[in-house]
Amino acid sequence: MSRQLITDAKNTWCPGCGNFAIQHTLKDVLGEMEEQGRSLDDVVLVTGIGCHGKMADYLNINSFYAIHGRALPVATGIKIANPDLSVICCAGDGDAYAEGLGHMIFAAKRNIDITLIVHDNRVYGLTTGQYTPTSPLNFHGRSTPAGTVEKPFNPLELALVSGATFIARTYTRWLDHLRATLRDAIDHRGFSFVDVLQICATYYNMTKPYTARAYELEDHDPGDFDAACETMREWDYSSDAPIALGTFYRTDASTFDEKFGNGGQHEEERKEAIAALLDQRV
Amino acid sequence: MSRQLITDAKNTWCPGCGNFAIQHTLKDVLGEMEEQGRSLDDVVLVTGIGCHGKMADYLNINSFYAIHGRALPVATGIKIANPDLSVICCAGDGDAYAEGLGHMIFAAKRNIDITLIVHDNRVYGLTTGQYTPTSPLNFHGRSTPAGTVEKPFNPLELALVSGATFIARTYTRWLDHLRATLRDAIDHRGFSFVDVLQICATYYNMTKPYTARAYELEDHDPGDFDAACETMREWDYSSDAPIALGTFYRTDASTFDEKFGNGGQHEEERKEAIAALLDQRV
Amino acid sequence: MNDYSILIGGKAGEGINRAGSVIVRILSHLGYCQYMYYDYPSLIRGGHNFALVRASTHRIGTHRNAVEFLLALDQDTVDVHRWRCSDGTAVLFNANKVDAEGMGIPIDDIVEEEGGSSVMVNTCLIGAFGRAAGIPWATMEEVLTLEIPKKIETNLRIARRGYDAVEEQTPIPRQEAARHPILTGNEAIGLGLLDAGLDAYVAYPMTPSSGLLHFLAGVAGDFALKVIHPENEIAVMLMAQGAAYAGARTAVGTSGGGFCLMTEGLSMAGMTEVPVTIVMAQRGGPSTGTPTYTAQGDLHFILNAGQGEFPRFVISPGNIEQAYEWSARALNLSWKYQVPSILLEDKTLAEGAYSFDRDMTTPVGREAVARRDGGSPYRRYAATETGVSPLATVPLEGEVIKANSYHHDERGITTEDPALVAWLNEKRMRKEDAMLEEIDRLSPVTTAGDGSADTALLCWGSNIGVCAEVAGEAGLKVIQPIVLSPFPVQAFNTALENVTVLIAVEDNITGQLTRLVEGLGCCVDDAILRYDGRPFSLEELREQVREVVA
Amino acid sequence: MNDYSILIGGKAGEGINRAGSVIVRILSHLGYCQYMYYDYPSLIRGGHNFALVRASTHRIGTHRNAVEFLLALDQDTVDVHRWRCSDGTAVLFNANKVDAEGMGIPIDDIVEEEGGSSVMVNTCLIGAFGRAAGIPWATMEEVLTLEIPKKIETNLRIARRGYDAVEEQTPIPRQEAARHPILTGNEAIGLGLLDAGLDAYVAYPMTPSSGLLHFLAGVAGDFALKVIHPENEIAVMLMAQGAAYAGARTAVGTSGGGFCLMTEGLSMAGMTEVPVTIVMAQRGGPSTGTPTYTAQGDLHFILNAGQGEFPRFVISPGNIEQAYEWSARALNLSWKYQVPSILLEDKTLAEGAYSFDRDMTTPVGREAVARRDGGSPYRRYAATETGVSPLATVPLEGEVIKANSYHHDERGITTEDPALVAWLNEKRMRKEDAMLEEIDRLSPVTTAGDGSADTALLCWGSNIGVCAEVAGEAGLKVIQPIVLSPFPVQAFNTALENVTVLIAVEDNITGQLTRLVEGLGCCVDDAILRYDGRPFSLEELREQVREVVA
Ligand SMILES: Cc1ncc(C[n+]2csc(CCOP(=O)(O)OP(=O)(O)O)c2C)c(N)n1
Ligand SMILES: Cc1ncc(C[n+]2csc(CCOP(=O)(O)OP(=O)(O)O)c2C)c(N)n1
Ligand code: SF4
Ligand code: SF4
Ligand SMILES: [Mg+2]
Ligand SMILES: [Mg+2]
Repeated sequence: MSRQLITDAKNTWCPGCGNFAIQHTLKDVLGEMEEQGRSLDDVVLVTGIGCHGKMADYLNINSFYAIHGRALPVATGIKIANPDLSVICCAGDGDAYAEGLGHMIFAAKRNIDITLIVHDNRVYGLTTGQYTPTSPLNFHGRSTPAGTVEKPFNPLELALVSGATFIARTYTRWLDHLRATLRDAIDHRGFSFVDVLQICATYYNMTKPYTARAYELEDHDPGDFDAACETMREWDYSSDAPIALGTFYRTDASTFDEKFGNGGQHEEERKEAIAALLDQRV
Repeated sequence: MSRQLITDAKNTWCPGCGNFAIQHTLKDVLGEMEEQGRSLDDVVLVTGIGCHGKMADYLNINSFYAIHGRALPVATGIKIANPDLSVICCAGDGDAYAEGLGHMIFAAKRNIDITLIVHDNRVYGLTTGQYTPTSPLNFHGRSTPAGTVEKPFNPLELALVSGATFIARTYTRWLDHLRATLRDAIDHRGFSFVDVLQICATYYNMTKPYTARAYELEDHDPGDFDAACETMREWDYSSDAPIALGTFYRTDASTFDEKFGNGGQHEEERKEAIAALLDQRV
Repeated sequence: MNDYSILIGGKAGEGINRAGSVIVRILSHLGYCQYMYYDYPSLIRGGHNFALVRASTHRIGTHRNAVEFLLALDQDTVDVHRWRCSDGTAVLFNANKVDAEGMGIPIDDIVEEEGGSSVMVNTCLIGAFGRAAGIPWATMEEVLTLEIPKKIETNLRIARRGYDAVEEQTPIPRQEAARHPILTGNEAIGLGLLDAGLDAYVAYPMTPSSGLLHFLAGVAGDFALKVIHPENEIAVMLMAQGAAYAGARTAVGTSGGGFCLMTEGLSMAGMTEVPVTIVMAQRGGPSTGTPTYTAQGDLHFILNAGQGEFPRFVISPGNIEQAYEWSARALNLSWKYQVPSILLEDKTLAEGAYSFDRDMTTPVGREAVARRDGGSPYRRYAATETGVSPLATVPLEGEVIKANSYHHDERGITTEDPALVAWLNEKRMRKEDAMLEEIDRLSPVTTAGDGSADTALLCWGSNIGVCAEVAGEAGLKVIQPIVLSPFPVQAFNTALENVTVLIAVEDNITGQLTRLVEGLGCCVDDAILRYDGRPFSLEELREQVREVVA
Repeated sequence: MNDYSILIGGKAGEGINRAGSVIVRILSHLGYCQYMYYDYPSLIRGGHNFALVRASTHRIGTHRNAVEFLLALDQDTVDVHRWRCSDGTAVLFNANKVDAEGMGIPIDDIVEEEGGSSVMVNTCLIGAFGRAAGIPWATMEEVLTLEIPKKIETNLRIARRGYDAVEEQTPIPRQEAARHPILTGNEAIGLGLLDAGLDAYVAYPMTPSSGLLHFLAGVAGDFALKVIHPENEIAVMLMAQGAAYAGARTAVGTSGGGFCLMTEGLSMAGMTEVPVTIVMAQRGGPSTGTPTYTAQGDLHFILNAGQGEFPRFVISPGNIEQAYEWSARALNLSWKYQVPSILLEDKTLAEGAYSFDRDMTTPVGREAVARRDGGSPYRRYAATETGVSPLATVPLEGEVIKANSYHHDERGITTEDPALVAWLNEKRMRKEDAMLEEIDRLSPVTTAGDGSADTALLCWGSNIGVCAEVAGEAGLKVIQPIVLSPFPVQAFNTALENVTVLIAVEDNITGQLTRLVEGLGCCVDDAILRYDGRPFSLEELREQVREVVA
C-alpha cells in the first residue's frame, strides 16, 4: 500500500522558496523507494528548527522535529537504537553549521549511516535574515547591518576532513540533479552529506548568480580524495567563482552503527546476569 | 621589573607528565617577551578544565580558568574587549576537540588574533583515561573497554579548512622546537593553532613511539596551502606513519579583532546620543 | 477619556508591524498615549498577522478587544476579527482582495496606477484610515515622511489616493499633550543598558529577543558599542565573561532554549564573580513551543538556573519606563556586586510598542564601581565584610588578575581545602544581604490602582499594564514586584498591608509568582492564569477578575 | 555492637581506593556490614587520598572520625589523621617512607625483595592489617585471590610478609551473618537501571558520575547494553531522545555543568514526551567547584530546569538499596508517564561503597507500558483523561509517529492555535496527578530512628545514613523524602505527624530541602548545613544535633 506522502498541514513557506523543491524531491524519492520495496515505516526524518524544519510537518513519514542545531545527535540516537532504520536529517545552515556544528563533524567522524541534507540558504530564514557561516563576506544581515567581517567556511571541506564518506552539493533549481543526489545520498551506507544551495526568496535570493554560475561536475572521480579537495576549493562560498554541483567524494568504510544490534535482552537472562554480578561482589 | 613567573601553588601533575615541558616553555617564552619589552600585564592566559588547565594556577600571569571546552570563547571575548592584549589559550584535546570543538572552528574562521595551544595527550587525563577525538582507533579507555570503533580526526586539517592562519605541531620532548613554535605562534597576528603532542605519563605514554617517529618538517613552504594539506595528511593520528613536527601553514590575513577599538564612550556623548535617538522616535 | 483602537491585519510579509507603527506615530503626533500589540505566527510570508493599536488620553499598557477601526489587507482580517467590531466600527479594506461591508478601496489598482510596489498597499490603507479618523492631511504627510525612508513621493501619492477614497467616520480629535517617543520593550531595554554604559552586546538570534540584537546592531556606531553575533549561545555567554573580565560592560540576550545553553556559563559567572547582564525574553514553552507568542513560564528556572548556589539579581520590568530604568540599574548592579543580573521580560513587553514618558524616568547613568583597594599583590577575591571584593580588570599595572571557576583562595588559585571552600561559599552568599539592602532603596515593588483597597491583583512583567487598568476601573489595588531576586520581602509585605484578598494574574499554568510568594508564607487566594500564548485584553481580564471577586 | 574503623591513606596513584575495597571485602567475609568513604582531590598522582572503611554488626551508612586502625603509605596519612587516633589505635605504616609511632613495616624493602611492583605496597600493608586485626590467614588469602587479578603469587607472598611483620592488636572477631555484595552508589544505580531493562546508556565523563559510565561500559556485553560516550553532554541528551523515540530505554549520566548543557534537551523531552532517565550526581559548585567533593546544591535547579512548564520525577535515593530500587522505578516511571525521571545523587552516595542487602530490595523488573491503543491513524499525543497518551515507537506498521518540540496537535503537527496550545499545556500538566498517585503507593518518604519522637531530623540523599545513626542514638526521628517531584505532600505530612521540632540536615548553604518544604507551608525549626565538600561524620553530626536540640 503506498501512502499519501504529504500531510494536510498548511504549508507556510514563502512563495518561491527553495524548500518546496526539496520537499517535492524528497516526496518523489520516498515514493520511489517504496515502489522498490522499502517500507516507509522504517524511514525517519529528523529536522532542526528554522524554515527547513517545517519539512517534519509536511512529509507524512515518521519524524522528530527536534531543536535548533541538534538534528544530528537525535538522528544518531535513533540509528544506534535501531540500525535497520533509514535516518534522514533536514537541517538549516544556521542549524547545522553554527549552533550545532560540532555534531556534524562527529557524525562524519563516526561515519554513522545517516543522510544529512543541509538546506543551505546561507541565511537564518525563520529569524528574519541574519548571516550564517556560509554567508559571503560583507553580508548585510539584521545582526550585521554594516556587513560581516568574517569569511564563510566551506562545509564540504569540513565534511571531507571530518570523515564523511559521501559528499555532494546540489541546487534547488536543478530538480533532476537534486533528486538523483538525494537518492544517492540516502542509498549510500555511511555518513552522507549534501549541501543544497537553497533559494531563500525573502532574505537571500541567489537564483540569478547560482543559475549563472552552477555547472555539473564531470570527469570527476569521487573516489579520488585529492581531486575532491581541489574541486571543493574552487568556490569558497564568497567569491564569484563557478559553482560545481555533484558528488565530490564517495567511499566505502565501516560505519559506527554496524556494531549495534536491534533489540534487547530477555528478562530472565537479565535477571541472571544481575544475580551473577552481585555474587561476584560478595 | 621582571616578575616571578611561577606561582607558589602546589604542582599536582604526575611525575613525567608532558605538561611540565609546556609550563616551563611558556615561562621561558614569557620571560623572553618581557625582556624584549612586552609588558606581561597585557598577557592573558585562558584555560579549559583538565590536567592542562592547571597552567592557570601555576603561571603567575593574568588568567581565566574557565570551564571545560570553553576556553576559546572566553579568549575571544577578552580580545574583542581589548585588542591590545595578547591572549593565549591552553586547552586539552577533550576540551578543544570534543566538548568545545565548534569554538575552534569559529575562532579559526574569524581569524581572531589568539593563540590556541592544545595539550594533545590524546586522552582525558583528569577524568582518568577515556578516549578523545585524537585517540587512535581501537583505543581501550575506561568508557570504551572493548576499544573504540571510531577513527580519530586530524585537528590540523580541521584548523586549515576552517581558516586558521598559523598551524603547527610540536612535541613535549622536543624542548627547543616546542619553545620556538610557541613563540612563533604567539607572535603571529591572527588565529594561531598549535597541536602539542603531550605525553600523559599515566594514561597514554607515547614517549617511545613519538620519539621514534617524530621528524622535523624541512624544505616545507608554510605559505603553500596544498603542501600543508599533504603534509598534514601523512599521519592520521592512528597509523604508525612518521610524524612531522613544525609549522605546516602560515599566512597573513585580516583579523576579526582589527575592527574593534579599546575603550568606551564618554558619558556626555552617550547621553546626547540617547536623547537624539529618543527625539527621532517622537 | 478618549480611547481608540485600530486593528490592521494582513499576511506576513505585507509589513503589518511597520504599518501599525506608522499609525502609532500618527496618533502620537495627535497627542495620544499609545500601546501596540503585534500578533504574528512563526512564518515569513502568508499566514495572518495583525497589529492592535490603542491610543488614549491616559497612560495605557494593554490592548482592548473592541476596535473603532478595522483595516483589512486580506480576507482573514475581516473574518477573524469581525467579533471585535460594533456598528460604529469603521471597516476599511482592500476591495481588490477582500469581500466585506464597510469602505472598500481598490488598493491594488491604486498602487499599480501610481507605479508603486506591493508593500505600498499599507500606505494606501493608512491614508484611508487618516481620512476615516478625520486626521488633517498635513499630519499624515508629516508622519509618513518621517516614517518612510524610500520613495516618499510615490508613497504620499498612494496615501493621498486612499485618503481621498473614503469618508470621515470616527474623528480622532487632536489632544493638547506632550508627544512621547515610541519604543518597544526591547528598545527601551537597549537604551537603558546604553544609559548605564554598555560596552558590548553579544547575542544569537532568538525570538522574542532578536529585536534587541537588531536594535543595538543598528545603533552600535552611535555608541562605540561592540555587537557580536557568535556561533551559538554557549559562545555568547562565555564571550561575555571574557569581555567583562577585560573591563567591558557586557550584556547578552536570548530566550528559553538559548538561556538553557547559557546556564553553564551562568554558574561560572557565579563562581568567577565576573559580571554579566542577561536579557531573557520569555515565549511559550517548553522547548521550541510557540516562538512568537507570550508566556511567563520561566521564572523558577531563572531563579535557580546553574549548578551550585550563588546570588543573582532577577528583575522583571513590566512597562516601558521600568524597562529603561531597571535595565540601566541591572547593568550597574551586576558590576557593583559582581553577580549576574537577569532582566526577565516577556514577549508582550519585548515586542509591544509603548509611549515612553521621559518625565517618568530618571536617567541612571554609568555608576562607578568600587575599584581595587590599591593593595599589592592584588587579590581578586579579597575577603570583605559584604562579600564584595574590590574589582579590577585586566590590564592592571604590575598585578596579576586570576578569575577561576574552581573553588579558590583570595588570589584566585584553586583550592580544595575544606575551610577555604566553606569560606568562599559564605563570601559569595553574603553579598545577598547588601544586594537586598540596595534593592530596598529602589522601590522594587510597585503598586497601582486604589491603594486603600483590600483586594489586590498580584502580577509581574507586562501584566502590570492590563492589571492597572482593570484595577483602576474596579477599585482594586495592584502589586507588582519588579525585583524577584533577591526577593524584596519587606517592600512586598508593606504593599500587602491591609490587603485581605490577593488574586494572582499570570501568563503560565503553574502560577510561578504565586508559588514564589507562597514560599515566603504569603497566601494567594485565587489565580487567574492564561497559557495560550495570548496576553489578556482589557475586557478579558476585567471579566475574569469580576468572576473571581464576585 | 561491634564496630571498627580503618583508615588507609597515601598518594593518588597508589591505589588507595582499591586498597580500601580489599579491606571492605575482607571484613565482609568476616560477616560485617560495610561502608567506605573515599576522599581524594582532583589530581592523578601525588596529593593525599584516603579511604575510611567502617565495619559494623549493624547496618551503617556513614563514617566515624575515630579509627581503630590507621594504615599509612605516606607521611601525610599519619600527620593529617593523627587526631583520629586514640591510645588503642593500631598504627601501621611503611617504615621506609613514614616516620611514626606504631608498627612500622619496611614495605618498600619487602616489595623489592619479593620482586613486586610499586602498587603492591598496598598488599603488604593490607597483610599487616590482617594480622593486627587477628584475621585468619585463610580469609586473607581467599579475599586477596578474589580481588587481585594479576600476579597473585607475588601479591600473596608480599601480603604474607606484611602479615608476619606485625602483632595482633585489635582483633576483629568473625560474625555469623550473611555476606553481602559490596556496591558503590553508582553501581547500584546502574544495576537498578539494568533491572528495569535499560537498553542504552549515554554519557560524557564527569566526576562523580563517571563511575557509572565505567561500570556500565564494563558490563555492557553481559546485558546487550549499548554504551555511548559522545562529543559532549548536549549530544548525550539529544542522542538519548533519539534512541528512546526508536524504542530503546535510555539513561544518561552527568554532574552539574554537564547537566546545564542538557537542560535544553530536557525541556525538549518535556514537550516531545519522549522518556529519558537522567542520573545527576552532585558535587561542590557553582561551576567547576570542587569536582571530587560532595554537595547537595542542585535541588532547586533540577526541580525547575528547562524553559516552560512540564512535570518530571525527581528522585533522590540515600542508601544503597534505595539507589537500586528507585533507579529501576525511575526508568519505569519515565516510560509509563513519558516524562523525564531524574535520579539526583550526591558524591557521597555515588562513590561510597556499601553492603547491599538483597533481602531488603524487591526486584522491580521491566514494567510494560501502555502501548498504542490500536486506533488508526496513530495519534502520538492523543487526548486522554490522565494526560498520558498511548505510546508507540518507530517503526510502527503502516503508521507515522511524529515527535515535535513545538506546540502540536494530537498527531504531532505544529500548531499556534490558542485553544490547542492551552489544551496541550493542560494535557501535559495533568499527568502530575497520576504521577503523584503512583508515587504515593511507593513509600516516597522514609522514616528512621524513633518513630514516636517529637523531634525529627529532615534530610535527603546520602545524609540518611548519618542521620539515621545519630537519631537512633539520641531517640529522634528521621524523615527522608526520596521523591522530591512531584512532592509527596501527603506522605510527608503523615511522617510529620506528632513532630513538633524539625531540624534539617543538608550539604548546602541555602537549605534547599528546607526551602522546598517551607514552600509547602511546613516549618523547619533549625538547619544544620555543611558546605565544605565533606560529608558529616557520625561524631560531627551527633555533636551538632546535640547543640541544636539542647
Ligand atoms: C537554541 C536556539 N537558539 C536560537 C533559536 C532561534 N532560531 C530559530 S530558527 C533559527 C535560525 C534558522 O536558520 P537556519 O538554521 O539557517 O534555518 P532556515 O530558517 O534558514 O531554514 C534560529 C536562530 C532557537 N530556536 N534555539
Ligand atoms: C561540561 C563538563 N563536562 C565534563 C567535565 C568533566 N571533565 C573535566 S576535565 C575533562 C576531560 C579532560 O580531558 P582533556 O580536555 O583532554 O584534558 P587533560 O586532562 O587530558 O589535560 C572532563 C570530561 C566538565 N568539567 N565539564
Ligand atoms: S524566509 Fe526564505 S527560507 Fe524561509 S520560507 Fe521564506 S523564502 Fe523560504
Ligand atoms: S594524568 Fe596524564 S596529563 Fe594528567 S597530570 Fe598525569 S600524566 Fe599529566
Ligand atoms: Mg538558513
Ligand atoms: Mg587530554
